[in-house]
Amino acid sequence: MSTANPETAAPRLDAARLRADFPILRVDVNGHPLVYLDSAATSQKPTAVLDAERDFLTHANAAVHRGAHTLAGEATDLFEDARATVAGFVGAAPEQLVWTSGATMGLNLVAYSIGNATLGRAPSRFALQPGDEIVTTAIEHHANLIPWQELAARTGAVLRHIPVRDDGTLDLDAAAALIGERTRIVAFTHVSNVLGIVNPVAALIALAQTHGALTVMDACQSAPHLPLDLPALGVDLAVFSGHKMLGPYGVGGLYGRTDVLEDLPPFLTGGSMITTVSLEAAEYLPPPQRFEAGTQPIGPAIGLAAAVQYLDAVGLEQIHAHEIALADRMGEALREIPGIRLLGDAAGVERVGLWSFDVDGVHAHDAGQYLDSLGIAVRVGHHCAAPLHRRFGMTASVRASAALYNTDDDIERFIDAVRGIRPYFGAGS
Amino acid sequence: MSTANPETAAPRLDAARLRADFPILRVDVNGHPLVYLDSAATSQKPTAVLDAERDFLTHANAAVHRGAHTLAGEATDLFEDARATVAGFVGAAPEQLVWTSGATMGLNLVAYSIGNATLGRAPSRFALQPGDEIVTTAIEHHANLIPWQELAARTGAVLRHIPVRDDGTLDLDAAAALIGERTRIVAFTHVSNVLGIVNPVAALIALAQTHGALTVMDACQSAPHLPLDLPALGVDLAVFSGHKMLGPYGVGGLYGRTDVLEDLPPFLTGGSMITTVSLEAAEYLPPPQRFEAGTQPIGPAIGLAAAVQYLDAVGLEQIHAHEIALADRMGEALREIPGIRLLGDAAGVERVGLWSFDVDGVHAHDAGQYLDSLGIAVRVGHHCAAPLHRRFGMTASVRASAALYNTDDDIERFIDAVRGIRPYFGAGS
Amino acid sequence: MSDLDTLYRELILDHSKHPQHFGLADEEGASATSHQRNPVCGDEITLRARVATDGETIRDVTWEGSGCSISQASASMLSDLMDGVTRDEARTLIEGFREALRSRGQLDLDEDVYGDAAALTGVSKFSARVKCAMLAWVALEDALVRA
Amino acid sequence: MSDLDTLYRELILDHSKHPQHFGLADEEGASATSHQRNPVCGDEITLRARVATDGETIRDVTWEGSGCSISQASASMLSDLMDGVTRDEARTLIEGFREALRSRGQLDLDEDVYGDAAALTGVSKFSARVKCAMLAWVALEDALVRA
Ligand SMILES: Cc1ncc(COP(=O)(O)O)c(C=O)c1O
Ligand SMILES: Cc1ncc(COP(=O)(O)O)c(C=O)c1O
Repeated sequence: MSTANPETAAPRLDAARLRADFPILRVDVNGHPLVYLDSAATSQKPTAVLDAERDFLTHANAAVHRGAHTLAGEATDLFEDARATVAGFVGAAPEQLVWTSGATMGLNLVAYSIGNATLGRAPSRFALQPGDEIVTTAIEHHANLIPWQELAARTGAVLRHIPVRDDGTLDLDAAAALIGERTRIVAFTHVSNVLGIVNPVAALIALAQTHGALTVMDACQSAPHLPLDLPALGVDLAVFSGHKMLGPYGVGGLYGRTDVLEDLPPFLTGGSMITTVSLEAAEYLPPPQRFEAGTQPIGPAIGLAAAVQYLDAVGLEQIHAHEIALADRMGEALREIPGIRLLGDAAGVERVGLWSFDVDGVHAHDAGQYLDSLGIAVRVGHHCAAPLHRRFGMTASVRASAALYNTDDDIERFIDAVRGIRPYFGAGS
Repeated sequence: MSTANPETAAPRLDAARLRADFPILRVDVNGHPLVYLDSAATSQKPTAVLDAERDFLTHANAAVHRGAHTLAGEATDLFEDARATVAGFVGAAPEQLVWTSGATMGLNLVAYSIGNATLGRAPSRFALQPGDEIVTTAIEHHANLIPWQELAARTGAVLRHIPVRDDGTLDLDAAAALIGERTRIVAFTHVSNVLGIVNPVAALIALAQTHGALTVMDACQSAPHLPLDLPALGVDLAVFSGHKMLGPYGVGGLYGRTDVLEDLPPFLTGGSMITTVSLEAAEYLPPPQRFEAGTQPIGPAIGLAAAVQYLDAVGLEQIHAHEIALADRMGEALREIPGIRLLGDAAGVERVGLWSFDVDGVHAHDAGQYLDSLGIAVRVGHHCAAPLHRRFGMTASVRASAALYNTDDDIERFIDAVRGIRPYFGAGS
Repeated sequence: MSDLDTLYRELILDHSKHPQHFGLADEEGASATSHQRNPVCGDEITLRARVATDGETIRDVTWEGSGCSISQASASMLSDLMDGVTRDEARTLIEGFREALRSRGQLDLDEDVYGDAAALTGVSKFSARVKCAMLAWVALEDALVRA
Repeated sequence: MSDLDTLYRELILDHSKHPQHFGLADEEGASATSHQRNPVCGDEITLRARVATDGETIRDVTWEGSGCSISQASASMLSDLMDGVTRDEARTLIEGFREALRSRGQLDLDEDVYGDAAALTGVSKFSARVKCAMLAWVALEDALVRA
């Protein structure tokens, strides 16, 4: 069975060559060369990213947007160039990109900003009324679930969930029934970090737009894996995390349509986001600065720009094709191993290079430990998606997630190792 | 005139030797070796910090607290060791240190958490009633002012300000009159980023404690310059920024007394801060994890630990003594240059190594530009303390701020350059 | 013995497959129950401890729950170990267990003191698994405060 | 000429010491006022533009405010330059000025077109100062929308 996807036509990249750019992939783990299949948790970082940040810190480091001195000017230019580069990576204009510390922060920013609009701090078309509805899905990462629960609790809005079918696909019929006149916000992930399926986000956006609802997309698991053009997609707001897309920790992006960002009140307050301040009150700058209180993650932002340049140089089409090939091979082999149950094994869907699965009779922690003893790094647990696991009758799963630097050989070693799990623990015997 | 200070007895460190650890200090700016006197905006970073982060990223990088694989275990250990190191640097236990993205974030965390307590999301002794009072000071950085303005506006609390005397010292008599039964929060900076004076924080804490008010201290400008023991000081909450204390961008710390952190509800929500999550609601972990939603700035945290180890190895007493000597020399020389007015030139106070000043007849931007043409980096503007500047009848000043790596020679070059400002612009002629 | 085998000793796999004292006893006398959960993986345990009429001696420890072999074996071994010890002894045992497990491979658990549970020594080298092994012990600590 | 001197040309220091069109004219006819502020340093400018009865020709530009020599000189030079030009011409001039200043030293301002204001070319190499030089020009742009 092969995953249906138009992009499979792109030529495959040479992962073995790319690996040379990632020093950590040369380490040995428990006496075996590392097979890193935990990129959905955090990606590894190429030398170009490490160098970009270090070059900045050793040659031009200074606080940005604040000083008149030469270093401050250079730093400001590099920082704003980084914004333009990262914005361009998702098809956006520089002023449509707000720096955040990561996707979790970006989603909280949106939820709290709407909360502030509601609490009358700044009259805005985004203010919620009690009984207004926020719609999310049953497959979200906690970061795209709990902020909405809290917003609903603070404002009296109602939170509803688009259900997921047994095969891991979102139930669009149910979505069409759920999204209606009372819907004010529709928040969904582009790609689930557990199922690896690319969701029908264009359809969700169309549904939301029919009812004038604001759309918020979690692009954490798509940004490093698929070509993205957020303005063309028509989504209102979207977030991603630097550390999952070859970039540093401590930085992420919030994309927003210009008119949407303009009408959202501030969230964090402090320096560099104001026009005037008296002891009694402050007035705020336009976006993106309005949302960037205090010293921004300057070094990490410059590192993230280098990361997306690296991704662009390899080519997102090529990366996607490569990862689909890896996913296809994994899926095919895992289906044949006795006692392995794949999550979200829907036919005919586009996916990224990750699979989560259950090993009959062996707890995920034990399975992961066994793989680790052979140098294979996977993630075990609920992957911050507890409701999704409960929906599929489990509390934890094993997840293998690939990236551009994983080779066919990595996948073969992984598959061989999975074959050994149940025998080691005497399961099914 | 010499600044009164008990610590002046500590032997002076060898700044010329330390400079070798800071690669950026070897760059030339406008044809002159850089004299970096903008450390209050952001400090430069020693090689040890850059190496610590890079070593981590090339040898042990993985998501923490989530994986069972070997790298994830190593990363978690390094990350928690970093927490213990940074907590220890301010005299605290590891579980009293919450990672943040910086001081601005730390102060917003506290203000929003109290807001959430007030809005009934989590019953807490910190809930505010309309008419309750929040007291801050007239000399705060916007980061320790606007979050309280916003909290007051959201909750109906009243914001009051401890005034500053003409010499830059806080008016403690007025503070004693202001802080009373209705006072619920007293927020103040340890050291002003404009005046450089070490505030009488023990007295403020004592006043607040008499009335059972929560104390929140901005330690941004003290953490890299003075020995700190926050539990001994008795403050309830305190914040600092990594990038101002030789560490990376994107990380900071919030210190909290154990009982205080325990009674504060969450602020940001998402992964890794929960015990159980259903589609409808979530339950939260104890501190510090309760306040650490999503992937933390792992690399930057490890870098910050290396930074405080560096500071500790040099010795905070030595650093303080060195910076006092630099400040004394600067103050002495600047007072004698015609047309220079120092801000906060109080006698007999403890201070750090910074001075802000006005140049009669020359705008701060122009003065800063002139200094920059001679390779001297200072900050110009209101330094995110607009109300303070207005209080002293100005909109902008020039600020020179020293750190452990500044030499006597840096200061002499700075002073010589300041002498040239007014002649260049033909001021006073 | 490979590193993996020092973690998954025979004894551990045995206990996890044949858990002792599994199934909660009726609540009678001075008994208290604690529910603990590992937030990362969702593993959970419910443990009940009964204290004898002397108010000091732990009479029986029963539990149920689901989780990895380490957490299951640890609960099983703990229940075996604690039958008949006093509150004070239990506290000391728990403290020593915690210390050894957090020692990152520096401290061993003495077999004479910890019985089968000494086989959990190897866990301390796997910091991600310490929480699994501790789950039942934290539950007992918590229950004893209220029993 | 040192870099500093390319920024602070004589002409700039002259204008900043003897600002032209300083002091707001009375509001009469089709005039509009704009207040702009540089949030970093608190510099501000209030600028008023009056449009002639033809609805197209800018009649006079007056201003007041405080700030660095670049912002003051720029306001002074702008006011000189804009007297008698049409709205369209003004928009084109402002756009060209913005482009040159943001060019990081790549584009020059033509003296034949920009008069004294061409002396501000050097600012484009000092990105932190671009906002200072733009302040009055943004104010005029804003005022013209409403005049
Ligand atoms: C006294 C003071 N408080 C708060 C801040 C804000 O710190 P950050 O911008 O790192 O969040 C600063 C630095 O700008 C400061 O000097
Ligand atoms: C789908 C998804 N959303 C959100 C997040 C949260 O990202 P971060 O932890 O970087 O804030 C993650 C990663 O953990 C994710 O996979």
